[in-house]
Amino acid sequence: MRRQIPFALVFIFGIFMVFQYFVPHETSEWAYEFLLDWIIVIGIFALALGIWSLFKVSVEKIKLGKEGAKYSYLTLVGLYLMVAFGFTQQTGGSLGFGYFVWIVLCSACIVALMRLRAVSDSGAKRMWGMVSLVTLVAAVLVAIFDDAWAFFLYTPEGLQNSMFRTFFDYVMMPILATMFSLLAFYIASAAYRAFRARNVLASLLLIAALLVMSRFNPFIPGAEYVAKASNWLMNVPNLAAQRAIVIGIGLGIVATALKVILGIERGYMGKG
Amino acid sequence: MEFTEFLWMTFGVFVTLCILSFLYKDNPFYKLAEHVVVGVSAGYFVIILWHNGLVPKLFSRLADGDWYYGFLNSSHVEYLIPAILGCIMWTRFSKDYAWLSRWPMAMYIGISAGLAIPLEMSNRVNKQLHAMMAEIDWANFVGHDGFNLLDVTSGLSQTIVMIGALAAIVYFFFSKEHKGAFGAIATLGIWVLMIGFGASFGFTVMARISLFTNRLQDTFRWGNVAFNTGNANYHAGFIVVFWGLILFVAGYAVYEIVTNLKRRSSTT
Amino acid sequence: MKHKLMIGVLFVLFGMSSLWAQTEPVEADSAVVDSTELYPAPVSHLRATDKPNDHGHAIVVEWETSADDGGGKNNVVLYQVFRSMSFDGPFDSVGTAPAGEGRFEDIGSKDRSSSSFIPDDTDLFYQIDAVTADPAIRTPSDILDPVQSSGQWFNTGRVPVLVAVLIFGLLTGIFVTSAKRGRELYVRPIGGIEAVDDAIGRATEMGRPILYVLGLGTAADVATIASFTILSRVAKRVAEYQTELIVPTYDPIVMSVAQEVVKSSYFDAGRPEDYKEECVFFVTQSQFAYVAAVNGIMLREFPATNVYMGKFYAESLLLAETGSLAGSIQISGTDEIAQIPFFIVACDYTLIGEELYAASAYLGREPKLLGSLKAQDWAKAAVVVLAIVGLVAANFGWLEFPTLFRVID
Amino acid sequence: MQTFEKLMKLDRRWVYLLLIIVCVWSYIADFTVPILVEPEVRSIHSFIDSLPEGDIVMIAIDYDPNNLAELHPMTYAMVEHCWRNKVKTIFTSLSQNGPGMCDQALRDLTDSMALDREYNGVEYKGREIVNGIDYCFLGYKPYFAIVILGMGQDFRLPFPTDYYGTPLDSIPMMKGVINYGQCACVIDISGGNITDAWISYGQGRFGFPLALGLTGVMTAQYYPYLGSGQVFGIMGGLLGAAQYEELADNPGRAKDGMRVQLFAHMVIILFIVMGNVGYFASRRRLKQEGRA
Repeated sequence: MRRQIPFALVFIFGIFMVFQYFVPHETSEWAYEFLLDWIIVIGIFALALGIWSLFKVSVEKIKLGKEGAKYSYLTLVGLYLMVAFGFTQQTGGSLGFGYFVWIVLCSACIVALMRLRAVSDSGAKRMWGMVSLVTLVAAVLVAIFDDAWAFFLYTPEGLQNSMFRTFFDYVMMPILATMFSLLAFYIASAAYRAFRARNVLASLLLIAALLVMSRFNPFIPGAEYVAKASNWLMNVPNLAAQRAIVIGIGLGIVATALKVILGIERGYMGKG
Repeated sequence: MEFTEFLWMTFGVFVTLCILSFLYKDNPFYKLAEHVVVGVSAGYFVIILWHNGLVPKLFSRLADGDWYYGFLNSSHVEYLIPAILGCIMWTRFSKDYAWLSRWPMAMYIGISAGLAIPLEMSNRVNKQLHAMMAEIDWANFVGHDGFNLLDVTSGLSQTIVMIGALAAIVYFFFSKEHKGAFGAIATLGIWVLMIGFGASFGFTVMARISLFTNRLQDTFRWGNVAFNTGNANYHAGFIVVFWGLILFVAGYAVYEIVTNLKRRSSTT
Repeated sequence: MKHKLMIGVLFVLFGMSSLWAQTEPVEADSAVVDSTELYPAPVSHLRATDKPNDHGHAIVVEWETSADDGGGKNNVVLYQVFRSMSFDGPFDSVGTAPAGEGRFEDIGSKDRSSSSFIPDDTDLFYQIDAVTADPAIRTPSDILDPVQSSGQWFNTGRVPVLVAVLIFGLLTGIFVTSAKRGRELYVRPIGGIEAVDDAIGRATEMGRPILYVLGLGTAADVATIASFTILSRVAKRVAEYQTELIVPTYDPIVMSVAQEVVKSSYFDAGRPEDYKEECVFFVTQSQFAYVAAVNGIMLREFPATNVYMGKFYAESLLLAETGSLAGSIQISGTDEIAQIPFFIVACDYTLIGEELYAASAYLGREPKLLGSLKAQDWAKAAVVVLAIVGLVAANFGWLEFPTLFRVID
Repeated sequence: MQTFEKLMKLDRRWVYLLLIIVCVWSYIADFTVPILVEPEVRSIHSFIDSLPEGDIVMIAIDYDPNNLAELHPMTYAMVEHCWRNKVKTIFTSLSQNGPGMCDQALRDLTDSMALDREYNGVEYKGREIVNGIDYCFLGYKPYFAIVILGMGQDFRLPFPTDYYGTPLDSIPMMKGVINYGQCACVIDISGGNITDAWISYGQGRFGFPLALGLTGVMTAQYYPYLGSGQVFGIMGGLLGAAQYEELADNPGRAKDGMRVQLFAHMVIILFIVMGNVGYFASRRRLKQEGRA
């Protein structure tokens, strides 16, 4: 029974959504929007599970003394900082000393909590328990008595918090943009490693790529025709390939979704 | 530019170098940047999803009512359902009731699978099929201005697109052996696919190189700030921080190389 | 959201009024001109109907353009459409159409509190002005008979989709039942899928883990759902071989489902005690931070095999190159067309597009799943045949045939 | 023979190192690379080059800051080319953030026009560019399709005053300039769907010569209009901008960017060729050994 109910739910909701597509009436549209909101809300609620998993895995790493385990503290403190900034904003005066103390106390509390779960002997457990409790109480007291800033849970004031923006602009963005820019190098090394004329298929891949890559290279003889030819490759064989793949994928998606709704494929719920 | 802002900017350049050092090998600096960004970005998305997702989709819809003895007097009472389903997801924290969390997950998957069927059939199959039933430009079959094989819009090119696409579809047949005439068409299909992939790869290189150029730009801008004594807010600290970072990075590089050489000489 | 809409509407209205407010009448040099000569002819054959295939709250107004639009005095610049709830007005401007066009869709909001709300099942009156370069010089049309908007219960523009879905569902049903009855089905070998078993064996021999990446899709993407089914097969083998499995995820729902999948697979393999929940974990919802973490895992845990199945974007090459640096065997599959070339170049085996969706049937080898592959093939055959027939029809002037397949949104 | 195998199995870090060096060097170094010019860009350049002094070109700046990197260089090169040839320009902006882009370009360009320069071997004396005599900036109005149609009747209809609030009738260069009829051509530089409106409502209805400047990804889908003669030239992305800079002998940001691109691409091609040379050489050796 426990195993059957989920499949029944998949069937009911799936069939409903299929036929909803063909009904433009307001009622059907309302149901559509409502169900999409479900998905969003369930997804956000599940975020708590994700954060808990992140915490547990970090603690596990520390417990096992894995390589680079110490860095896990940074992850959790970074997470806390961003959330704290995103929910607070200064209300008067400046974000001064009290805010700073509160941030440090809370960070210390998180580190202590991680230690608490990672250590195994009872003496150390007691000690870290005490540390986390003391820092927590102190942080709460600071939060209550410092009126230079306040929490904003239901209004997005926190998004304007200067520290939130600074962390976004100078910590998150440079790292993410650089991570993205590593592609400039990886595309080069992948091309070097894999573009070998081993067989017909590999040669076709190689020649097409080389031709397109030299489309604006003035040092190549017949450069004008190379440019024209690469333009042709992009607009003719590439278009044909895309069209075929799109149709195939479309049928694949419909088939998979159909199998899921009809209960033919149950691997996604672990009945493979 | 304020000194604190310059410090933050320097930190940005520092983490840029941290990530780039991954090209050489995994190292403590990369680990530092990696762990920081995982935490910070996770926190960032918690905030974004809260303020832009949960608040408008749920809280503000329920906020127009009050609770009377367990009865919510709101114009959107039905939004309690997703909230309850979301809470059911949290049964995963417990071992005994975790099975309950399969219900919202099943609804999630049912809704998305049901949504996909007609939508993908329409967008990927029906519309592409209709696009393939186009009239071929017979008047300009071999090119618009005389014979030109590389003319993208000539009738010949349109025909090649058509034949290539059909051959590539044939390649994807699963339940028929690729033999004989069928096999020949399938081979043509995989050739078209490979040429298309090669062209697409070659075309992307440019965009990827400019990603790196953009990072260079940011880094050089930072260097310019440090040396620009003409700047009204110029601070002597700028140059100290600049050389500090350069020395720090250079020092680590030398240390790495020396230990590497030592290790190599000890193993041989 | 409501506010945004309101602001948008206000903005549009404001923009429109400013467009015309600044247009002061051009002073004619010759002092006395008979102004009646300047006025354009009104539009004719005005008709309004409920917009078909919609949720209501919308009217289509059509007319024949003024005689002075593209001919005659040729001074019409645009048509302004007015709507009122009663014959006597007041009439509100609801939009404009450029000269040369004889059709306007008055699409209102379904939100009662919005300023652009159009009520259903209520009489609406329309009037069209032919407007010249000088907005003061315009000729209104007669007021049109009342028209009502309403919502429909079936979208006729989507009939081709319905037919396609029903036929495809029928095909699937037929082939699945015939496969269940035990009809043997041939499937051609796909390299990437056959490599999965070897790769798990290799990991066991080397005593190194298997990394399974579900991609950046959410559980709402069918590619991710297909990836779950592949994961269930992989996890079952992994449990049998007693190898370690690492599944870093990008989305918490994907994480929860993947945990269920892996747990049940261990259960099915008869080794529930070996399952550790930590093997499926959440990283972050930021694309490149996720990549940074997964790349770190690759160079620290040295997985013997990396499997990438699902939705991948620009990170595909970052993952695959680092994986090859770590010396792992790599198997990938995605339906993101732009990323397939990178996987082909950097991975040992790649499932191209549709093959990703076929993979679970191949791995499971269950007859009913193979039956659905057969249905997919028949659908593809139909596409090929219809495309050829349609092409011939289009080139020989039988244009009704291609329109049978047109989807009107 | 050993060397060939080394060519094949080079540590990828050498690829990275060489690529970094080449990118940084070509980014810092100040030199120009030859640019291959395609006919669809050359036709735009020669059209403007052939215009007599005092003719008017209309340039539509229809892009937002997110397409600035690709499209700004086109504007700079083309406008400067016009002004050096004493061709007057009318600017419009039909995308919401376009006026900011246009304003910035105008300020930079009037500065650079004040200096003496030599382009294609011809000396151009620096001169002051005067708003209202050399150019006129009409500004932004919403509903681009209707604005394009309106301008076909009279510029004063959608734009009674210019961007700065001066009535069009009191602007010297607009004397006798009623609509597209008095413009030699229209050039639309755009990163979005406004291009379609220029083609169908503008060119289609009023028949003026139209040329397009587009982002790299958009370019392919507009080639059919080149074939059908609806547009007389297309500049695509950074590549197209660099070609115009090359033709106008006015190296700017696009050519700087292309310098990095060209050398980075050449490094990658070099490594691919190296790998294949190594591969074939070692395969031949294996075959020979097998025979022996």
